[in-house]
Amino acid sequence: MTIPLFIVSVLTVWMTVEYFFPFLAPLEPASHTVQTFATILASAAWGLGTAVLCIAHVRRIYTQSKDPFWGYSVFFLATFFIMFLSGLIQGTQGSIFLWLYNYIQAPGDQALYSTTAFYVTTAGYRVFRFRNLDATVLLISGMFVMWSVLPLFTGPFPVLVTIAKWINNVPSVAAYRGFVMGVALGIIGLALRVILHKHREVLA
Amino acid sequence: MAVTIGMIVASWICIMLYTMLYGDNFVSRTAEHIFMGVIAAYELVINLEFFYNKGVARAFSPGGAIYIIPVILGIMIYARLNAKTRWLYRYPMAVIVGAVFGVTIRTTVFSQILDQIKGNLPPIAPLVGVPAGQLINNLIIIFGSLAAVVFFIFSQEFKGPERYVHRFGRLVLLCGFGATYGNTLSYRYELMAGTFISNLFQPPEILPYTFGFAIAIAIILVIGFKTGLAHWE
Amino acid sequence: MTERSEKSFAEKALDLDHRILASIVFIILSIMVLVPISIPFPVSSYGQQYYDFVDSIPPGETVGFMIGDSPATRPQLEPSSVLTLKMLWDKDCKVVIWSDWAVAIPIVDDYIALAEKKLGRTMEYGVDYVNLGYVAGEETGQAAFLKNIREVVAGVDKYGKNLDDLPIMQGVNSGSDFKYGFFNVACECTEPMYVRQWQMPYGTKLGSINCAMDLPSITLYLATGQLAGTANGLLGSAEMEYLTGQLGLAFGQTMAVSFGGLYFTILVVLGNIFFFMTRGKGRRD
Amino acid sequence: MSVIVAGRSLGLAILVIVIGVILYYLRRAEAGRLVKIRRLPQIDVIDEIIARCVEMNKELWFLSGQGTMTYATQLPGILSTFGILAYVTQKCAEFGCKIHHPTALPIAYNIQYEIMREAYEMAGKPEEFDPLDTIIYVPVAATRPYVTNESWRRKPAGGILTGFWYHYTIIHAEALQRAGAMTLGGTDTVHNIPFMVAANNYSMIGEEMYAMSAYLSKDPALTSSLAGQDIGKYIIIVLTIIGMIAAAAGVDVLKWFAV
Repeated sequence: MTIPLFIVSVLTVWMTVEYFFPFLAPLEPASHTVQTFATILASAAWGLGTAVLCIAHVRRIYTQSKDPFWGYSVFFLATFFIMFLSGLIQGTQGSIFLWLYNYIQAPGDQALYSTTAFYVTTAGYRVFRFRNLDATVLLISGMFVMWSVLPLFTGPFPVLVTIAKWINNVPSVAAYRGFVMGVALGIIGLALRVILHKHREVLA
Repeated sequence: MAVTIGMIVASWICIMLYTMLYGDNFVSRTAEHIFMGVIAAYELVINLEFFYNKGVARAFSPGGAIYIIPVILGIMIYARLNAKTRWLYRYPMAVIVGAVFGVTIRTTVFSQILDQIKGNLPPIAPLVGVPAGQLINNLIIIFGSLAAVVFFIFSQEFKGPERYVHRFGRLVLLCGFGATYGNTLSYRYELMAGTFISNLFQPPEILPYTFGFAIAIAIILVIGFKTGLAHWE
Repeated sequence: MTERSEKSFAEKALDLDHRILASIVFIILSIMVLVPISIPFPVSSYGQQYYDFVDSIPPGETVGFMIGDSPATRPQLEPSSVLTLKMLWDKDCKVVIWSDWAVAIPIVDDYIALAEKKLGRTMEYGVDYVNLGYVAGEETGQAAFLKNIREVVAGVDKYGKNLDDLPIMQGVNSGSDFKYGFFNVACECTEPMYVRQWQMPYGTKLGSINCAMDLPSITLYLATGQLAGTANGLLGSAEMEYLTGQLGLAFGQTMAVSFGGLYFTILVVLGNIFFFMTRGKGRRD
Repeated sequence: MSVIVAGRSLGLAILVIVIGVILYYLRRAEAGRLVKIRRLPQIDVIDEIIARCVEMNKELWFLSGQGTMTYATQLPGILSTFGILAYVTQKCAEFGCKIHHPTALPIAYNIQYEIMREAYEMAGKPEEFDPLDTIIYVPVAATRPYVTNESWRRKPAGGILTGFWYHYTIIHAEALQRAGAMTLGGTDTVHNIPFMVAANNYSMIGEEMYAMSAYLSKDPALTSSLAGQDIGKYIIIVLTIIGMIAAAAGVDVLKWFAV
């Protein structure tokens, strides 16, 4: 555990410091090579989550009695392996691979994400209440901004564009500016905690 | 021909997924798992291709011997799947995490802190020699952003008059998030309209198949629910 | 909530089945998509600003273009991306394309084909544009890529051609070689990442093609000039179509979305009226 | 050749000051003097939710969002759930409230499992920790149907949503609300904060969630880094006000940033 944490600290400090001091410029090619390594590793790391997911589905099938929905995992694994094998055999320009992408993945992606529109609609009826001042401010400013991007409202009432432009350019800039500065400081704090080995769970 | 079949399949996948809105059922679950299987494999294949082309292939080409290091580290990531070899996984993760924090904080401090302070100062937000309306707007931006910063100060109790600053900060933040809310709402409907246009109703010659399938699914679901093979929620 | 034998009208209304609400959305949007109507609307300042930014790029410039679209967001971002490519190629600009997201890769080829169709001529690969393919690694990947393109992509493009053989890549090897850049991000909230890894170190003027929901989180970068323009979701696409005179996909969608928004507004108002009616009677906890 | 790249001195100064202050507070905290963090009102909300669950003899649901721990941008949100999870689990164990935590985080599952097991041990009731129900791993494709169905069936009286959230926010929050739960939601993904605020009874905005985690865990590193970041915020405020006054007096403030 100690050596990997040490690697994290060295890399973070090195890459941060080289940005500020010109005399460290000779080390720059080396640091760039490490960044390239990290890029290649990130692509490899993608498989880990997928592997965990597949194992979870295999386990669901294996222990059928505990989970009433194990049957669906068969569909998951079947399509997973069809897609995976077509990609491996034909490559990413292969006809089966692209067909599956265009006619299963793309519409699935669109349909799945667009269902949130229905959920938002029903939530609008049942949960979005003017409960208190906070929710009221949020809902009212939200409504004005929503109307401003819809031609049905801005056509007859061009003033909505002006109001929404003010909301977008004045209070929203102020809010996000404060928020972003806080978040940036938070990232610095997190990086420091990682450098100081206070967040061992990062590598757990 | 393959294209037309594809379009019909695409519209069917959409209909199957949309049935989830009418109660959770076997049709939508099947479609969801099929979709998740395809997307998981797709992302895996693309990333493996990147890993192979930029790592493995390069390591065995002339002058690229150094790239054997990320290849070995990349394989070590999968040691996490076994409890005994889990410790090996920490080395590649250390490189990923270290590099990410290194490249992030060095520029964050400029683009997310200093440039934002600059945004509160002239010439971007001048206070002298501007019309009254703009002066008020600039004052709102400056003091609003400072109040939002104050809202996120946690080591200080807000008991005296400064609690009004704190409260003002929260209202400014909520007004800003309200803008996100409004935009996100329209974005959700945009997603739906886009799905309808690109999958369900285009081109017109697939419409009979789309509606036919929708009716078939409706019948299957009703039979399923009536016979007790499936249940609403 | 206590069980009561008789419910007031408001309570009954609040218990309305969500399937009915969802069906109405479905019907409204279907009708509006099948029978599109259009209403003239004012162009927002963002649309004009973005158009002016693309218009201001000098002819012959080498431009970086990151396409990170996804199938879900494609209907809203496609028009602005394709029209931007067309405007760039109209001016004989050279476009270097890459993706930061795996799902965007087949979309890139479609965009290029669509832009060529709008343009009415075929662009020459390696001279007018180059596709460097997928760059993994999120922030690290983009930072490394923009610092030394050849090292990260192993000196080859998506199709395995050597970059040094392509005329467009002569003298282009880092973010600073692009004076102008565009990024198309599909709601991954990665705009700040491009601001800090591309605009900040290399001073590139960046235009953002993003979903509507990301607009408030980037207006602050527009205010400080860290971003030069934004094509804001579907509205941005519709405005680009309007400003370039190429009405199409986006324009038809905007009205459907409008009626969705109208329906939502009515529901929120009704929901709140019923909610306060029941609360006024003290029947809810 | 200058020692520091031109235009980057001020940034370096801010980095050094913030890091220095955090290190100072950390040293103090390790010597036993923990920095005081403001008590957030949402902590009472957690207690209220747990009390409600105990009273109604129903479960509390803890949802920790999505995301992967291999992405740095998603890390802060995921890490901040750990402190809150530990506190909530321990309180639930103490008061005899059943907690259910379906997690969709593949890599964090092991950590969360250990946190919950330890929390039950700390409360002195290790036998009540049910490894098959207190925390379960639900793969991403199965999360949505699982939460909507099971919450409707089991009718939890309370729900706590924290961590890194995507578009599932509204679906899960609404599912819990409809099941009759009182919910507290917090996230740091900007486009989902409004939905957390609008759809939940109580909410935590962005950094409030980190602060909550620090306050509840009493971890010296977390609290001192919060305190150090606060100094950074004071610097921002002071710099802005000085800059404003100087600019009004006719000084070219942009020169300061070009050092």
